[in-house]
Amino acid sequence: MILLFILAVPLAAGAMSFAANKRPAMEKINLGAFGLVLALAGILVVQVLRDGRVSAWDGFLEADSLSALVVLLTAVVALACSVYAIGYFRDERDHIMVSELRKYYTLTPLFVFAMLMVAVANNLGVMWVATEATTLTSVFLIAFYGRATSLEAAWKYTMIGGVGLSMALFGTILTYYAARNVPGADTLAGLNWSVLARNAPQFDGTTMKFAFILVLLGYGTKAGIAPMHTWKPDAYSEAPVPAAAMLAAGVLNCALYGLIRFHVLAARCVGPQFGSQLLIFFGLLSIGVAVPFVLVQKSFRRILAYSSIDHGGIMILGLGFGGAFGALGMLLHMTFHSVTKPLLFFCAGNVQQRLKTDLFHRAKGGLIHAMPVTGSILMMAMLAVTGTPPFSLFQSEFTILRAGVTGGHLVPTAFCVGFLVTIFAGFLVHFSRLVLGPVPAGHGSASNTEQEPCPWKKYSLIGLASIVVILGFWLPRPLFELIRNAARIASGEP
Amino acid sequence: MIDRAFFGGLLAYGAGAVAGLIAPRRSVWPRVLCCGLALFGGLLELCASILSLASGAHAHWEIPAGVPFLAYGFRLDALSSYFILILSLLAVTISIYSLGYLRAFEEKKTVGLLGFFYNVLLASLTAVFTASNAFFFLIAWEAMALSSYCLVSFHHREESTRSAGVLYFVMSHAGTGCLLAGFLLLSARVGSLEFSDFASGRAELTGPWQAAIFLLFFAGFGVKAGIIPLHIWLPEAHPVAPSNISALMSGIVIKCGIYGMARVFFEFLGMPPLWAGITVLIVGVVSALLGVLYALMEHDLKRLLAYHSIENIGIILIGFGSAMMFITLGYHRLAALALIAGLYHTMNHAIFKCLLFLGAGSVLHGAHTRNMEEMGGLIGRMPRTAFCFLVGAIAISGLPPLNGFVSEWLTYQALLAGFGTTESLTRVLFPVAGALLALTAALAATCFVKAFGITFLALPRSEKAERARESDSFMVTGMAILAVACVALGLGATLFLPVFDGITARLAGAQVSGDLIAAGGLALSAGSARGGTVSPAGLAATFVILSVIPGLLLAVRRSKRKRVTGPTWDCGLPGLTSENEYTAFAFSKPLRMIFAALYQPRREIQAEYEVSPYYPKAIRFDSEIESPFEERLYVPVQRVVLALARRMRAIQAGSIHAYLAYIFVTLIVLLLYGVRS
Amino acid sequence: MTAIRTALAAVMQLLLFLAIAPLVTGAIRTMKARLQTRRGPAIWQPYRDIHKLLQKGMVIPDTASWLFSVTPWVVFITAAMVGLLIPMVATHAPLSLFGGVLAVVYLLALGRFFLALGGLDAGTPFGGLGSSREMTISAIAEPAMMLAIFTVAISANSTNLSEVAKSAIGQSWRFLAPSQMLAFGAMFIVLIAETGRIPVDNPATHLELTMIHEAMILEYSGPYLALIEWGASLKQLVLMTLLVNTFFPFGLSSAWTAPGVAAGLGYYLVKLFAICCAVVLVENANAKMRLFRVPDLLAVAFVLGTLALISTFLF
Amino acid sequence: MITLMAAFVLVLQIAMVGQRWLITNIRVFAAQSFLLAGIAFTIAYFNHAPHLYAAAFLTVALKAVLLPIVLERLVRKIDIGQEIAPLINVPVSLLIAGGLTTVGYLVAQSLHRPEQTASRASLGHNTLAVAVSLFLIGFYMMISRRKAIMQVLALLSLENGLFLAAISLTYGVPLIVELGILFDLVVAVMVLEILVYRIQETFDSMDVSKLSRLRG
Repeated sequence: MILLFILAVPLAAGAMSFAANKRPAMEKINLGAFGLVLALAGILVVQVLRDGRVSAWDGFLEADSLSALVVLLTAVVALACSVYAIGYFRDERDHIMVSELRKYYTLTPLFVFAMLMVAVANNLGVMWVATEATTLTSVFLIAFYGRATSLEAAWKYTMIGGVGLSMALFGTILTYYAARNVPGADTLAGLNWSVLARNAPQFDGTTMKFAFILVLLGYGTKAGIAPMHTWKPDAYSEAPVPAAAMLAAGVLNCALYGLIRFHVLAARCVGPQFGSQLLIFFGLLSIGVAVPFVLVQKSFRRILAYSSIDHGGIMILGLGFGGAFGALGMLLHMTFHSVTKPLLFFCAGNVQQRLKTDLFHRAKGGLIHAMPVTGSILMMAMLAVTGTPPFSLFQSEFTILRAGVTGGHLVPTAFCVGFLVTIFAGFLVHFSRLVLGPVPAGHGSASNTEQEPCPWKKYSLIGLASIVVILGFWLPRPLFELIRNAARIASGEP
Repeated sequence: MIDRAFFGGLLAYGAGAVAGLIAPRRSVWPRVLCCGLALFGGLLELCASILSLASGAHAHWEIPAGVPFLAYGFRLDALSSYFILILSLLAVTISIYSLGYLRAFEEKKTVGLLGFFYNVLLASLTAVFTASNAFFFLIAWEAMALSSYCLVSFHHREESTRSAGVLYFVMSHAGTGCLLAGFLLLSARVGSLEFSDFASGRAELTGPWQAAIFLLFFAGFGVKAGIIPLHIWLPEAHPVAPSNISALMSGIVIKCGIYGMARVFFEFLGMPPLWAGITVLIVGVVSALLGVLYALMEHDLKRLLAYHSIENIGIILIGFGSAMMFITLGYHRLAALALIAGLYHTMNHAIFKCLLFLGAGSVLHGAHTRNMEEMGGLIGRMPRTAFCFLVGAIAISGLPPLNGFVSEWLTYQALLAGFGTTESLTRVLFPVAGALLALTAALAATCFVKAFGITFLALPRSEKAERARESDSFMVTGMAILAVACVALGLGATLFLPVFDGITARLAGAQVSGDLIAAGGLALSAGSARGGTVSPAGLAATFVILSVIPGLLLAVRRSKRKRVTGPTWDCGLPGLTSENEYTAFAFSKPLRMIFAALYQPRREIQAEYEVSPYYPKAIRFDSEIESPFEERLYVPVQRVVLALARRMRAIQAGSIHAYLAYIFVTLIVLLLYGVRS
Repeated sequence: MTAIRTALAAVMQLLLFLAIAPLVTGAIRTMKARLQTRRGPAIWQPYRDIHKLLQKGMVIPDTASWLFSVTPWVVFITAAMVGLLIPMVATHAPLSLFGGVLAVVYLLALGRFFLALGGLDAGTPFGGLGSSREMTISAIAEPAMMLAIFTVAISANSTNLSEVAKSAIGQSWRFLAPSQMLAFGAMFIVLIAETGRIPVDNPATHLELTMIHEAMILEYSGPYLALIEWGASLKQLVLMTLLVNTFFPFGLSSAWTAPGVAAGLGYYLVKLFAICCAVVLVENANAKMRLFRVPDLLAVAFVLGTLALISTFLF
Repeated sequence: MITLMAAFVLVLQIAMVGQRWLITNIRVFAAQSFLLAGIAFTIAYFNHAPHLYAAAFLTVALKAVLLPIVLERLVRKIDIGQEIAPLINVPVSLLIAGGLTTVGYLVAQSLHRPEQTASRASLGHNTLAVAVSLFLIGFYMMISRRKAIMQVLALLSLENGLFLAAISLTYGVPLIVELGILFDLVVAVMVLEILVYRIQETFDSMDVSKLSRLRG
């Protein structure tokens, strides 16, 4: 029941803001809708914690701890983004007309709906459809500004995404084929994950291997795993900041969610070994690919994209390491990343809106004097996202690396540590140059004060920042319980 | 009791941090509250450490962290308490000093921020020294690095400061990476993150694992300690920080590396291989020698002091290295002696280096320059500062009867005894190390004759120095306490030694303070009274007694003698001016010539003259020495990495066809892989 | 009881040192002059100088600080203290409990430290020049000295000079061992360098470009100068004593008894005379080196020291 | 019978690779989709899988009729040159297509399960090979084609491969999923059409290799 509500609310919101024709109305609708979604997600989490799984329509929609976690994270990200979006677009009042805004405020709820659908759909086919839907709903968010570059980004996003998803579909079909011997396979429930997971051991091994390969590439494309990552920097730097944040923190989770589901099936069918080595390889590759681009990066929007490629890599590395800590570390990482990355995007957005550029060398530095709040939070978020203690991402990375060493994957772990240090160096060099320094010539000591006209941006900033700081020292018990149960599912425990 | 004091101290630091954030800007409150609370916290920590050292009790506390299986654990054993003792001593004095020093910062609104990070740094240092599991240790370690980074880049308006800060933080983070890897290996071997389990599980640590772990930790802690060749950040980062922070960093932050080495090498590593000890010893000698040689070439007072930190870390490592070798060779009492030498020097260096940096700070505060060539004659203008600095200079030069002498003496004794521990040729290592240590000490004395003489003596070389004023009583008090500590730790060495029993018992498996104290506490002995004794107190007493003789000599017919002050002989020139004075640069000239092979000095002289080259109108003289590690090691590596990175950018050239091709190829390859398997 | 004996011994040895020190300086000067077929000053000249200087008033440079006045005290007293740490006429140095050979080295270093500061304090270029050179040379002389000392200390396995002397006496003719000879060579070079003798420094010169020790004390006059001069000769004597009594510990009386001391004193003076002769010969045989040749000489000393060390267990 | 049709489908796909004219390409695609529908009908008939009829019908309606019309309209609206001008010239492309077909057969080989009854096996095996080949060749065409619209077409033919796989291997995934997939497909094409149109008017060209401003 709750699941239906969760899905219905954003749909309705989308419809309403399509009908609405005033900016404040649309803002209110979105804000209210996402607030409601978050509340419902909270309830869902409570129910899941209480009795394991919640399902509707005889198992067509089903939410276990893993889905609940993803739903929760999506809801948080969506709310934060909608809060920020208000401020963001109000500051662009002068060159954005209401019709375009309607496009944004209509597509965003649909986008969120698709993401939630991915999480709660039990049928792998439906999950695929929902994933495709996330692409389709977000294309026009990326092409929002209608610049040549944003069209380019959108095109690449659609093409690469389309190919990736067709691979994912192929994988799904093969999975179905691999499961054909299972009694009752050719009914609708035949593609239900809960059913498949139960019978996975009887699947046809070879087919499952191919299926996993294709799915890995397919959902990996959505998650932006190297070498399928190429659409990310373009999309993230062209989309409006809130949308970009949602792509980085929302879609990533959904794609990885899909990957986890199939990994469990493959692991139960052909043993974890096969999947693990692929995951480790691609995870390491993604982290490694991020390194050079972070080191010599010109734009502080694109560098965020590479950071999320890097984090996607870390997560599937954790999934690949497996063991007691691997999946747990991965999901912890997913949680912490989902609150940290949007914060970074928001700061970058403020800076870009103020300086009218996203290039490091154009921004003369000394940001801390011009915009103290954003500047300091940006520095903090930068440190947090590079996994610097005492911020929470360090805990998850530590867990993942520990899983690697305990699993005997010494070489990958060593490489991972090396890459992470280098990435940190790149980030520190770039952002310290951006934030610190003398007062730039542009704004003297006279205007040496915070100039962020719209308070909403500050709300989202400070709210998320405080969450990040708190998570660094204290993780609420129930949340950890949820994550641990989710990790049990992800690590394939029956 | 102990825990109350301990956590009370931590809370005080925390309160200080908060106060720094919320106290009204541009008022006295941030300064007073931050420094006051830090002072209070320091006092509490001092009590805690003294209590636990006295009782020998091992206190242990756990606080559940964010993720349940990663806990914040504190453990206060002998070693931790010893370092807490050092830390809190410095915290107290520096806080007193800062009360005066930060007054100059008050018109800037950022003094609160400084106070915030200062308190955070103190708290995280406390945590580093007391962390009881790898996870919390890393957290505290990086928090320490982070806060010190923020403090280093406090004057971030200067480009030099920013780059120094970044260099520091990047290298420190790389070090942390090594530590992370090392701890992960340990935990994989032992199956836990608890230090206690590391210590108990050290037996099965052998072969390549042990080697890898040793190297990782040596690199990781070495970066922080500033051993050569991982030192390049140190002379950049320490000078640019506000002086009270420089004092804290050179005094105790780099000691975190030493603490870590003591912890890991002697407690977790089991029986270290002989080459490990040799490595540490050699690195120590090299660091000591090169550190002091580069210090000699510096004319920036704070950079000079920073290089001396490298030197003293080297001396400490000489002690540690030989201790490791002794453990391997099975001489536990000798190991204890060497370990004591190293640890004692750790404390002494913390104290006199802090004293010297505070002195430099008050010179900077008075004369507004760090360049020694612009100073001079300050002894008349800031006599108290000068006196304290002199004490520090004597102590760091290892001259009797101050504390530096005691620890160096112990080091010599350990090295001498080491000669008998093995038959192989490695035995030569010990005396040669001793000889080079002697060279180091002598060069250090030279360097501080320069530092003190040029800075404080003779005529002021600039009107900045002319207008210098003595610092206020807070700053002087801070320095005075440390000066007293230098003397006390020198004269009262025998009273202090028993402190080490708890540590050496755990780390080296022997308690030797009994043997080290001879003649009823009057003298210090090297293991046995035969082996040689020294008594700083006795020497000091003798000095006082003997001063009767010159007293008498000067007393005879004093009435007839007149004592006039006249102008210094100026070679017949019209009056002696500061141009005539010997400069710091000239002072170190002979050594620059002698060690030219090392310095590779480059000089250029441009003379402008009208009639004949023998009567130049103006002469420009430039000279610079090479800094080999930057130019030969780090810069090339960085260049290569960045070049590679730029080449890699071709991957993302913007062509969608290429992007699709990547996926396509991957797909084909994986499909074939699937076919094969 | 023993304390009183020790105190007496200390006083006695101190007086002996104070008494003999100028004599040695004088003797060396005279012998040198004779070798150069000059009449030279009388052997008592140093005493007269000191007495005269003590009578005179003194001029303190107006640029100088209190350090300027402290320096002579420190120089004199450290030298005197060192005298109490090394065996002179008896194997047991009165204050050997207070420090061994390391203490000797570092006390001399303390004196040098202050002397160099005193040289800088006046603010004259010569002072700085002197301090810089003095510190440099002594610094690079240090390792050779240490190696030599270690050689001795290792074979006696003690850094306590009384112990060293005892063990040396125990095994007479030990000084013929190669290690001892090499170490002696090293020590002798160091002695030359430390006491500022030709070829390293020329105590007789006052030519700006070649001065080292003299340059530092250029501004001193009157009683302070007397203290410094006396201190310098004390230091020289002390170093010589160290040399002779560690390497050739003949006739050191095993206890502080009147006959023993008398005999010891006799032996001591003979040995002292020998070493003075050696110094004189060296001074006459060589010309003063350029400053930047000195390191080569000390490098030789260092090599000798190392060889000595290695030969302790190779032979 | 089915194998034969599948073979034809493959031939058509390779023809698309060799084909230079845009409109023709669209028509070839229509034909291919039609054949697929035929296959679907046959399977439905022989194996009594009723819900496949619906799938087949939908295929005809959408892929064989609707999409080609939409695309042709688009081509007419922005009257671009008919020439395709691929990045890689035709002979090489054909060779590559051949290679990809072999890859397809390799994959099908390793999926081949002897223990199943002959008809299903042969059907599964061969048609699967064709399906994989279709997929790969379609993918390859996306890489080798310059024009945005051709990439769309290639994507669609790639989807055809999927459809073939779906029906031949598993007699169609559950109908509702099928519906969802097709629906998605249509939406995708609409979206792409809009994009293509806007690209055309922004860059006044459809050469996507000109879309290369975002680098690094």
